[in-house]
Amino acid sequence: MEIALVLGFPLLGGLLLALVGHKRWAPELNALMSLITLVAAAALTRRVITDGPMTALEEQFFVDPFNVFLVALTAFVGFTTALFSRPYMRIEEHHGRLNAARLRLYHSMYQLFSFTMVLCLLSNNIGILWVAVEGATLATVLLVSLYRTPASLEAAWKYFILCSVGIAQALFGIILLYFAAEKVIGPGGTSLLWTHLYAVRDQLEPTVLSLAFVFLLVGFGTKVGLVPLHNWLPDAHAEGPTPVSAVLSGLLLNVALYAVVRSKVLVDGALGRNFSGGLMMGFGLLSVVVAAFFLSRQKDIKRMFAYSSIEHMGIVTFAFGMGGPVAAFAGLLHMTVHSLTKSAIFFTVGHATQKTGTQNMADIRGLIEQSPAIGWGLALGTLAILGMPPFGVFTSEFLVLTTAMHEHPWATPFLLVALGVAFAAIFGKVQPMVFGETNLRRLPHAPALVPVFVHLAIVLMLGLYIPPYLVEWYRQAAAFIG
Amino acid sequence: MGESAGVRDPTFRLSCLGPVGLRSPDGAKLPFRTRKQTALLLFLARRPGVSVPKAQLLDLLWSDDDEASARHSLSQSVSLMNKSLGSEAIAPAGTDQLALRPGVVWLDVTAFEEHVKGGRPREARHAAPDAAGDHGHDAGMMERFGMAWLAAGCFVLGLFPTSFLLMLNRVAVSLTGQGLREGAVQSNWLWLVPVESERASYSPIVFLIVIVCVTLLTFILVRRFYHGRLRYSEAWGCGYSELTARTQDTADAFGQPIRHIFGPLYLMKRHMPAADDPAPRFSLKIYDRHWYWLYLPVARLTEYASAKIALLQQGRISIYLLYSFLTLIALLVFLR
Amino acid sequence: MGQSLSSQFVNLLAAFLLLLAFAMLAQRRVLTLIKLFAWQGAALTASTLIMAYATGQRHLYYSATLTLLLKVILIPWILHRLIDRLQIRWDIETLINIPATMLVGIGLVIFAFALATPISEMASSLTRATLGIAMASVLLSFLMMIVRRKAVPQVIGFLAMENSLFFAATSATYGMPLVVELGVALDVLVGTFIFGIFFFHIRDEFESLDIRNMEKLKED
Amino acid sequence: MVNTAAIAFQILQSVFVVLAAPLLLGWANQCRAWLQNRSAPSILLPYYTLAKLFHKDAVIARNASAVFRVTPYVVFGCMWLAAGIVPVLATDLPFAPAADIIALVGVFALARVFSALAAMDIGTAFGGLGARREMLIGFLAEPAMLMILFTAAFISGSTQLNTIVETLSHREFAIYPSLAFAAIAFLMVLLAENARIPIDNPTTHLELTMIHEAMILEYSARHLALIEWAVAIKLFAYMTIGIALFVPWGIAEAGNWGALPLAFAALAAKLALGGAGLALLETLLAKLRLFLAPEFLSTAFLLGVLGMLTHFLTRG
Repeated sequence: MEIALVLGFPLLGGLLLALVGHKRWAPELNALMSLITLVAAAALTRRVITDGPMTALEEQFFVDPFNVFLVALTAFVGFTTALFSRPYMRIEEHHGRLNAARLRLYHSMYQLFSFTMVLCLLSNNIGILWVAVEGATLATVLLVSLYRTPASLEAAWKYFILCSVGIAQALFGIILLYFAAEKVIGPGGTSLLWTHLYAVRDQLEPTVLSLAFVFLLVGFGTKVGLVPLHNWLPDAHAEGPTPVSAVLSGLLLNVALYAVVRSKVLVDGALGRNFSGGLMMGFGLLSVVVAAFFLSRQKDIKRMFAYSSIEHMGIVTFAFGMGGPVAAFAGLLHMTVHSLTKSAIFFTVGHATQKTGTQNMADIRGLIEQSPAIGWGLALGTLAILGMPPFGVFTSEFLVLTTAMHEHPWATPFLLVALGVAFAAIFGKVQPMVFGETNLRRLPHAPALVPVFVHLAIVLMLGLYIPPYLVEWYRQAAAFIG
Repeated sequence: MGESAGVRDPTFRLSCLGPVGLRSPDGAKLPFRTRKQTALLLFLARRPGVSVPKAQLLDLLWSDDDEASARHSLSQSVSLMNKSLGSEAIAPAGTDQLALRPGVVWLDVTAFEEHVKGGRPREARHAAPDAAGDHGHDAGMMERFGMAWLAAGCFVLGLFPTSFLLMLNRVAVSLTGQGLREGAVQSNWLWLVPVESERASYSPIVFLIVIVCVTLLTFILVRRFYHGRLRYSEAWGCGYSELTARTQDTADAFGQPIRHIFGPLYLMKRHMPAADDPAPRFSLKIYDRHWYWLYLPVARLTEYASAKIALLQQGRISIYLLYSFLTLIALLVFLR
Repeated sequence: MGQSLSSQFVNLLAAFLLLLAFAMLAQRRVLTLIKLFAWQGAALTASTLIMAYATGQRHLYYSATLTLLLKVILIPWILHRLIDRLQIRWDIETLINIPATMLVGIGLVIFAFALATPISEMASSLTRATLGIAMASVLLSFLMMIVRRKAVPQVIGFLAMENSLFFAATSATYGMPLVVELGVALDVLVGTFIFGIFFFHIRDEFESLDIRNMEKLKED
Repeated sequence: MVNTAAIAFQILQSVFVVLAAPLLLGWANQCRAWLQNRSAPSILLPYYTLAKLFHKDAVIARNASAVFRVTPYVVFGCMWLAAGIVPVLATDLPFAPAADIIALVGVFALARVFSALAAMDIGTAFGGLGARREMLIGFLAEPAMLMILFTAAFISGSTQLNTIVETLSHREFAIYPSLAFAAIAFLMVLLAENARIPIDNPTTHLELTMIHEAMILEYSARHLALIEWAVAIKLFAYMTIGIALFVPWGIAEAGNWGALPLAFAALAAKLALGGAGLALLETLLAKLRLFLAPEFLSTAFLLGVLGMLTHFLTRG
């Protein structure tokens, strides 16, 4: 029931917003739909917490602690982003960068995007998951190219080609998976269902599965933005509208990673040895280090934070690659805090860029004087994403580091160096933007900064105290993964 | 008056900022026979017209000779001086005293002081806290609080170290499984006994109390046996009375001797003004050596690395596709 | 007996697909490229039908029809319309010259076969070699996407890759569940439309569909 | 262990030290005068000076703050406390456990800090100059002092001055090379800490050379008297520390009245020698330039470390 609501409302919203066109109240409707989705997701979460995992619609959908927490997160960030994009898009319109048609496209695509996200997470069928991921790509491609500037078109084109090709590899992986599963389960729909696959995972053919995992990793890894498959990510983040950057970083990457992790669990079960874990650790580490060194050269603020997303995804991938309950726990926590923090940062960045009319960091100065809320938001968000205690990012990174130190000591120097370089780079660039002299003009619409501080507050809370049920929930998910 | 003396001719020009030297009115350099002679002339030239007791001079310059020989050498050098400076430049004044006739010798130090005094109005402005051009202000309430509560924390920790130590001990035990020795258990809030009382013990409270008591006792005794009479006056300052913003002591100045010792550890660029510099300025720049041989290399290394890594992102979609392609192939090869 | 016959047919078609892939890799003219793509679709349909007939799985018929409609008729037609509207009849320049590409392609095929043999050994379905061939043609299409300089051929390469995947799905296994195939087909269709829209935008912005124009976004 | 007799001893010793300190100073000056064949002042001269100063009216600068006025009392108090800790006449004083040698060094440091603050309080050039020089000497002398004390502490296995003295005095005579090193180092530190030649010259007021005098330039009358007295006590305390560390024989047990006269005699003899020795040194040595002081003190530090090392070596 809740599943139907969670899936139905974004879809409905998307169609509705596409049909009615851009009315004055379209942003509100957008936010409202997201709100309903959030409420439904909350209900679903409660349900799962009380009743435990469940499946629905002859097992086409299923919910377990792992994906329900991502669903809740997705719904939440989706809602806050909708709130943020309300004034943001109005201001863009006011600046004449967008017209009614584009806004119509934006709103409907926004809803469809969140629909695909939720579908990915809830679907029990790998094929459907693939379809949803591809759908998400299509939706976001349109969103990225919303401004129709040469730059945005180029970014969207790269995003489209790279991700479609990557996803195609993933499809091949899925076919191989199906090929292997067929032997055990027999032909028919059920042999693509996660639940059934898990049930028989130790009977699946190892060679096929390892091959399949390579394809799946390359495929979904492209969407996660793992180096060296990451090249689309900075462009897409930098050139799309900021709310899109926020959801890309906050949701899409998580969901892609979710797919990778699910396949990892499956393959590990089949192979016995930690083949997939090694691959993921390698990719994660590479991403962390490379992204960290990219950071120090950035001039465009959104681009910089895009690279930071790569870095953090690398950390999470590394954590899941290490496996074990603690690492998995850390990975889940880091997923949560990263998507909250990063989207919060993008909110503030969005308004900052609107104020200054540029994304060039050299031209953004003295935010804290002009609009203390934005300035503080950016400063705190940056500190949080850099893993300053007491924010939640610190907790998760600390867990990851300690586990790595304990189980894979060779990896810790790389992680530490990368984190250090990232810190120096980002902090050195953000500090003058927040402080320093400036002369800025007022925005035509009051910026929406409540989401920023809500996010940061939650991240802070997670850093100081994780509610027991949340812990329990992470534990179950971690137990399932590790 | 040094200035006026400077312009009036004929005067001998004596300079002691930089190398000490004496020039006759026509600019010829006059040699000093002995260093004591130099000292004597400088001493007198510093206070022209002031009659100085010979005893003081003797004590200053010939303190380790006996009376007679000292007096003899003094008179000798005075006469030598007068030879070069013209007769009666240094004349006996009053009972057993000497004085240098004003306007005979122009001393650069005196002239410099005149310049400084000439700038007095500005000095006064500097000195006045509320005047314009004075940006310094005392620490605000919050700043003081910030410092105060830290200080208070140190104080409390110092007074009751044992309680904190025992707390920490628990942590140590929980981590390493071994904490303080048995003897330490004797230590309570009053006594700090790290090992055992024969080895070492310390009681901050008693310590503080005793110091305070003794101090008070001293105070009371002094008041009791003597008196508390007190008079206020200008700071004596060993004759130096210019208490202005210019003369304030800076932390930099305070650290100077220590800095001098550890000088090699720092990179110090000192600029000394020349003796005849019209606008003399002293400047000292201190750099951190580590900055150059530790931090900058690291920064450059990072820059280099990121420059190399940036080659990954050259904007050509074919190349990007190639990356994913090669990754795929590499993984498949690795798989086999 | 019929099984073996049909399996021979399927293997034949597989070989044909591989040939087509090479042809596309070598092809210089856009229109021919589209024709080849349509042919690929046709071969796919045929093999699907044979599989359906051989295994008697109903949903394979659906997917065959789907393939026919989508990949033999609709998408080629769309592409034709596009290049008519965009007036792009030029020859395709490649980044690497054709023979070199071919050599690389052959290497890929060998690699793919080597990779697929152990799996094909255990393939219970009546088509052993097909998996390797499918993988080979996937890699070939990938290669094609890499070496093409214009937007349209890249997209065709992507669609060809999709075809190979379909072939893998239908021949190596008994076809994916129908719902999945529908979803994939939908994605491909929508994707093609979006690609079409993009062609116009790109043409408007860059006065050409040469993707070499789109190298502004990079680290400097 | 805390009984009335012991407490009596404690009080007795403290008072005795405070009263006797100027005598030592006078004696040292007298010896120096003799050695420099000048006509020697009375040995009681310091007392006269103190009395004279106490009777005068204190004059302090208008901009002097409370720190300036409190300092003399604090400094005096610190020195008095030190006099209470060091086992001059007797060991096992009831107050001794409250502070070991490290705390003792701390007391001297406290006094130094206060006098430096007071020196800078007025804001005259000489105050600051004196303060920074004093601090320079202090931060060089303290580690050396600690090294010396640790050497002794290692031998007796305790940082309690009492225990040290007992172990050193109540065992059969033995040569400690480590103690020899420590003794020389201690001598150097003593000279430096008490503003004696070659580090500082207590008798002159030459701008360029003076350290301690520069700090107390602004003081007069009873404040000055207290400081001078404190200086005397400091010298006395250092002397007695030296005695306690290196020639502790003949010291009495707290509460043991019988041993007291002997202890007195021994102490008087040792101090007389010490004062004479100090005078001799001051006559022989020449005042060092300020920036040679670090070399002097680092030598002391080096010797202290050497002492400790030799202790470990000889102990095997």
